[in-house]
Amino acid sequence: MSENSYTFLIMLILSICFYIFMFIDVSRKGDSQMGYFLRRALTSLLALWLIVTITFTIMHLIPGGPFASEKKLPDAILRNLEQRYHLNDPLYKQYAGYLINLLQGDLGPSFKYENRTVNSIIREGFPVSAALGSLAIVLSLSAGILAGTVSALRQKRWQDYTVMTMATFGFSIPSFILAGLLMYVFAYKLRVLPSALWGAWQQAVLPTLALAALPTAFIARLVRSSMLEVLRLDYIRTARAKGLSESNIILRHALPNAILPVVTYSGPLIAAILTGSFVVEFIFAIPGLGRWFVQSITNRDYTVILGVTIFYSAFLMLMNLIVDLIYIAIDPRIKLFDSKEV
Amino acid sequence: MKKLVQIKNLKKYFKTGRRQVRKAVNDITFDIYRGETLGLVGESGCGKTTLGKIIVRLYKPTSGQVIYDGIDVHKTGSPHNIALNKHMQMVFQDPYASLNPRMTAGEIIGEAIDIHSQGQKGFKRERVIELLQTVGLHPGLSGRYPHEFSGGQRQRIAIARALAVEPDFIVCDEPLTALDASIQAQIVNLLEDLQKQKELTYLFISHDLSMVRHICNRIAVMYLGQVVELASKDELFEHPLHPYTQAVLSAIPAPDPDLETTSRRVILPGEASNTFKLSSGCGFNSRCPKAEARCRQTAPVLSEKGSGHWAACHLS
Amino acid sequence: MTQLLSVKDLKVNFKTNLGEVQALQGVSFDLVMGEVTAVVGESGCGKSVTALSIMKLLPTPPGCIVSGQVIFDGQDLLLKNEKEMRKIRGGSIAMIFQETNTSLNPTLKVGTQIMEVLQNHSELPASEKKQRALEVISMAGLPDPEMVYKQYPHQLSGGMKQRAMIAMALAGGPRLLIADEPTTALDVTIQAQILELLQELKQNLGTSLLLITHDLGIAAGIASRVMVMYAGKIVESGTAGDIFHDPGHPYTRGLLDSIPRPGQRQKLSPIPGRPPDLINPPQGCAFWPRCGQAMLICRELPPQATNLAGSHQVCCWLTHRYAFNNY
Amino acid sequence: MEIKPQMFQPLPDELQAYENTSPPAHGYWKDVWSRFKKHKLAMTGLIIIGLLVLMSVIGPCMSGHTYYDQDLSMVNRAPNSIYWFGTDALGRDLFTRVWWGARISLFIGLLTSVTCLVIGVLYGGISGYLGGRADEIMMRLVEVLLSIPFLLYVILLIILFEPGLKAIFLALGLVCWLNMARIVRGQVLSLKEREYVLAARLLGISKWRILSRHLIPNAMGPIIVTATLLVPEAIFTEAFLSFLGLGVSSPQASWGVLASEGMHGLRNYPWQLFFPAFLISLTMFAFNFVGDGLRDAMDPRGGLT
Repeated sequence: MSENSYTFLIMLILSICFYIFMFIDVSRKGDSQMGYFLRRALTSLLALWLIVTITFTIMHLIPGGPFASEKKLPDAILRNLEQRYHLNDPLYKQYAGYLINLLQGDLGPSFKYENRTVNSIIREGFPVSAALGSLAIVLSLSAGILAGTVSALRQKRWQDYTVMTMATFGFSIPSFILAGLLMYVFAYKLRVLPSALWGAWQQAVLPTLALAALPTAFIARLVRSSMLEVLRLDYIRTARAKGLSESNIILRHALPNAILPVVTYSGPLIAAILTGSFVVEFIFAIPGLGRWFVQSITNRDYTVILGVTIFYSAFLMLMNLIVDLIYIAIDPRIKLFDSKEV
Repeated sequence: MKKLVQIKNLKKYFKTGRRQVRKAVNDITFDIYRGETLGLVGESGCGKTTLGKIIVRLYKPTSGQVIYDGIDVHKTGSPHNIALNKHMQMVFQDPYASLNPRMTAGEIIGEAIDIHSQGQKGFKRERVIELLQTVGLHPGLSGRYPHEFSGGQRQRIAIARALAVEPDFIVCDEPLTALDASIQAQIVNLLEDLQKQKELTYLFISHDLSMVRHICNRIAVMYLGQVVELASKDELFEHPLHPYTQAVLSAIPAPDPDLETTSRRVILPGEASNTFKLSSGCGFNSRCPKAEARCRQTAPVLSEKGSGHWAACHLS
Repeated sequence: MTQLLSVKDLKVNFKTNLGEVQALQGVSFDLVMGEVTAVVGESGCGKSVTALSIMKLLPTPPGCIVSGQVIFDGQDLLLKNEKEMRKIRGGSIAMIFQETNTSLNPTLKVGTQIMEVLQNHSELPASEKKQRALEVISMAGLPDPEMVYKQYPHQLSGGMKQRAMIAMALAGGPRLLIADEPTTALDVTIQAQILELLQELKQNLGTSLLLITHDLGIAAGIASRVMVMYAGKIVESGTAGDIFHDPGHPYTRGLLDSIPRPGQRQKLSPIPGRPPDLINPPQGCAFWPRCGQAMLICRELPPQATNLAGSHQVCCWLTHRYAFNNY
Repeated sequence: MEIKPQMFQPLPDELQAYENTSPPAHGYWKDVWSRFKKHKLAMTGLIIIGLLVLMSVIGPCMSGHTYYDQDLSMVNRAPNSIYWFGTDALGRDLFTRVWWGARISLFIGLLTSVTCLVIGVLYGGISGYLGGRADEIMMRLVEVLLSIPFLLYVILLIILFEPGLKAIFLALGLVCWLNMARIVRGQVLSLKEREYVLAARLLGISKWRILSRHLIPNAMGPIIVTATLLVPEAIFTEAFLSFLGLGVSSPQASWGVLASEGMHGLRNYPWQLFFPAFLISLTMFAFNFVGDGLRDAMDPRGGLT
């Protein structure tokens, strides 16, 4: 490790300490909902900055990493890199440069492809990934909640056993294996659906299924257990004592409370869909951001890995923030302050 | 009578929000005499359990002192303090939560014996048997786990555990609340018998005034973190001075239809709110049927109105 | 005296891992129109199960109504289907519960929860329903009905939540109100408020009240008739005077001796032992293992209900003529 | 039965029975085990795990081929009497390779689980037990780390350490303990305020004894369940990483690597995917069922009140 690295590590540690300090300080202020929201937004931003720092450090520590030009690079790219990151500058200057570019929304050029920037890759790939991801999320939420509810309402009957067996299957088969199996059965053997590429609706069926299977299974189990829990609660008995119809009780009283855990799970859900899309897009040759990411890993295209990781992190944090807000909106009881001894 | 426990200007605050503080115990001063049973009654959330926990050192007070037999119990480092566990014990409200579910009755009591005597094995077994018998349980039950006992039996085990260190002073925190009426009476009788045999002093925390009247010598009434009245039980029941005490006494349901229809209940409006930005004046003034202008301006202090009868009210 | 509700030989079982719990073993009683009837007993004696069975609200499984009749308005509720029962629940029979904190849906506003009852049971035109909701809120003694209407349950205090429950129960205009330990979770001053409210409602609206409680004092204060339950059976029933001044069953006497009375100085005399395991209830009378006056027959045969005087019924072998011979 | 006057004699004293007979005593873990045994799927899972472990020990030596021997004349053969599971594109025996992979995959799963158990229990236990400011800082750190999309960081870390067994361990170990720490802390925090712990404190029982006798035994249930469910999660993640080309390096093979290799020849040689895929799924099944069974068996509603 060079002297630069040491200065850099110290910087990193300092920034982590500063970050934690800030977080605690922030958490002590404000008990209104607006205050809570601002606090969450601020911490997300800080966390993002931490992520950028960590990612940058890791990338730098890689032997033969992105900015140590040991590998044979096309001259054009090398020049481009040098120009942007001032590769001969001390590390903290490179870091500052990267941060400044980042603040302007510029993630830099690709390490391997001459004419591409990370931004252009994201612009091209993300809409496809987002479309596939949204399909999978809609499918897993609707199928999962429906299956979980049915299973809870028909507890210990055949419907319940069927749903739970399916859920355990969905839970136990990794997405890339499921993708392979689906492809083999439907594309190679039955020849009813296309095996690759993106555009027509038929091409979306298999990848969406492969991507949605695991979250669906998870949500079904989650909804089932929380539904069973809720159905035991006193206010459900109150609703029955009021003479409400069963459908009314389920839809108005039980379900809104039973899907609260699903709202909490939506953050990890989005993350799971996102990482799942790496392999699914790769297997089905879908030109999404996930496939680009996998390719950049195999190619060791460091700047793309770095840029896409930061982009994904920011995206997930934004999603988590939105999920938090939804939760506050749904549950009027949310507690923003715990009682402390004095 | 000798003072066993002195509570001096005790305060305990909890932070419940950015600028909100809950004054669970708000400047309380009183004494507990050796050999007596002092009842501490009040509504849920009035701070009575917090007070009990501060006395036995499960909480640290925000300010103020608890003096046990001349020792300030919260002063750290004093060699006396280490031995205080031997003198002060507590029996908890929920017999289902107060016993470790992974230990047998014998292990639970035995652990307490171990701490305070480096005795031999044989001694410990004998002592466990003796304690089980003292609290009215068959010694053969010592190998059983808590979930195999009923609520009343669990409460007996908890009492045996407290007795294992031969304490002088026991804080009983609502020990009857979780039990059925017929079982409550069993436990009350047990506590009374033990007090006689072992010369124990009790602080008996409860919300059930008729039980407190039965078992206690003196009664302290708490309202929103403060003691509003303190007197011997006969004095308190016959001449309650504080309007809150009067209302509470009138509200006790008696198991006698004739008494019930003739006695006149005082119905207090509203409820005690425990998250409060305390306005000046008496904490009870918003619910008090007799409140006057001065009640809204200055808070009354607990003062002796008759011999041994203390009350915190401008009007008495 | 007109009978509003009559329960005949109700038997209920619960299936558990350890075996079948015989929660109700033949419960029979009548409720008189416009009266307050209290069911008292210790936890697990079957008081709540009785109430839930009347409403057909028992969770099934594990619960199961084995036999019996619940006759309300000349019709057996146990024969009615779910749809017919829904008309009755919250309409002519309403129920309030013990746990004020959990009995209201935390995610719906109080007003919404009251309106649900009106939407189901009221013939009022839609425009007047909200007016009616505000009316029942103020009938339940809640200040500022407009405000409460818009609040969530967690914004109300414990006593106010119970009042909101009562408002909800009143909305359907019930003829019978079943209150399952309505004040157990409340402080004594709030308990007094709620009991006062229930009494007012009985007088003003003529609603009959079936009050389930473990507190003999509350029963004495509010009920005109009292039934004492033990181990899934009614062991004694009568007017409040009968039960509290002239108890006939050793269990009732034991219960009364277990609670301290004003002015009483001597030690309490508790009932020894604890209630029986209802998976394997004792043969004969369920109380014999704890009874100081048990006889040989008590171990063999369950006693039948016997009329003492008026409507005072006791279910004990001591009332048998042979027992009188021996003592 | 006929009612006779002599039946109305008072009961003799020796027949008075105040105490009810209660069921015989048995310990908590015995109860858990007896409930677990009744859970058929969980028992099946346990047996499957046993068989898998057994096969991973003896499987690689059964067919007489090694996992790295190449037979270029027998490339991409379907299962037959010599090569029971067929061969891969380099003519290696899939049967041996699959069980060799079982060793690696199970090893990764178990070791990750144990590592996380140790780190998580220590970190979460200390944080929960100390409470106050220390707890706040320790948990903030966990929260921050949890808010990071962890798989991305596993990928970065593996690239950093160069792909291989060691890198996978380090990466999984660095991230998997977070949830465990949170669960342990939550348990300790709630148990710390239980009345029996307060009672123990009042008796003057030492901190160490409170931790070892009162807190840890009662927190064990959820911890064991979490640890059990971590095993399939780690295997899952490893397979995923192998698929991205970040797994163990050739000629070593984990199930993930085998599945990933199988994927390339899927159209023509489906058995190359089938066997590793089947075993991965079977392992997931087994551990998930065992985890579920343990959770049910330790649930207080299952019998303990």
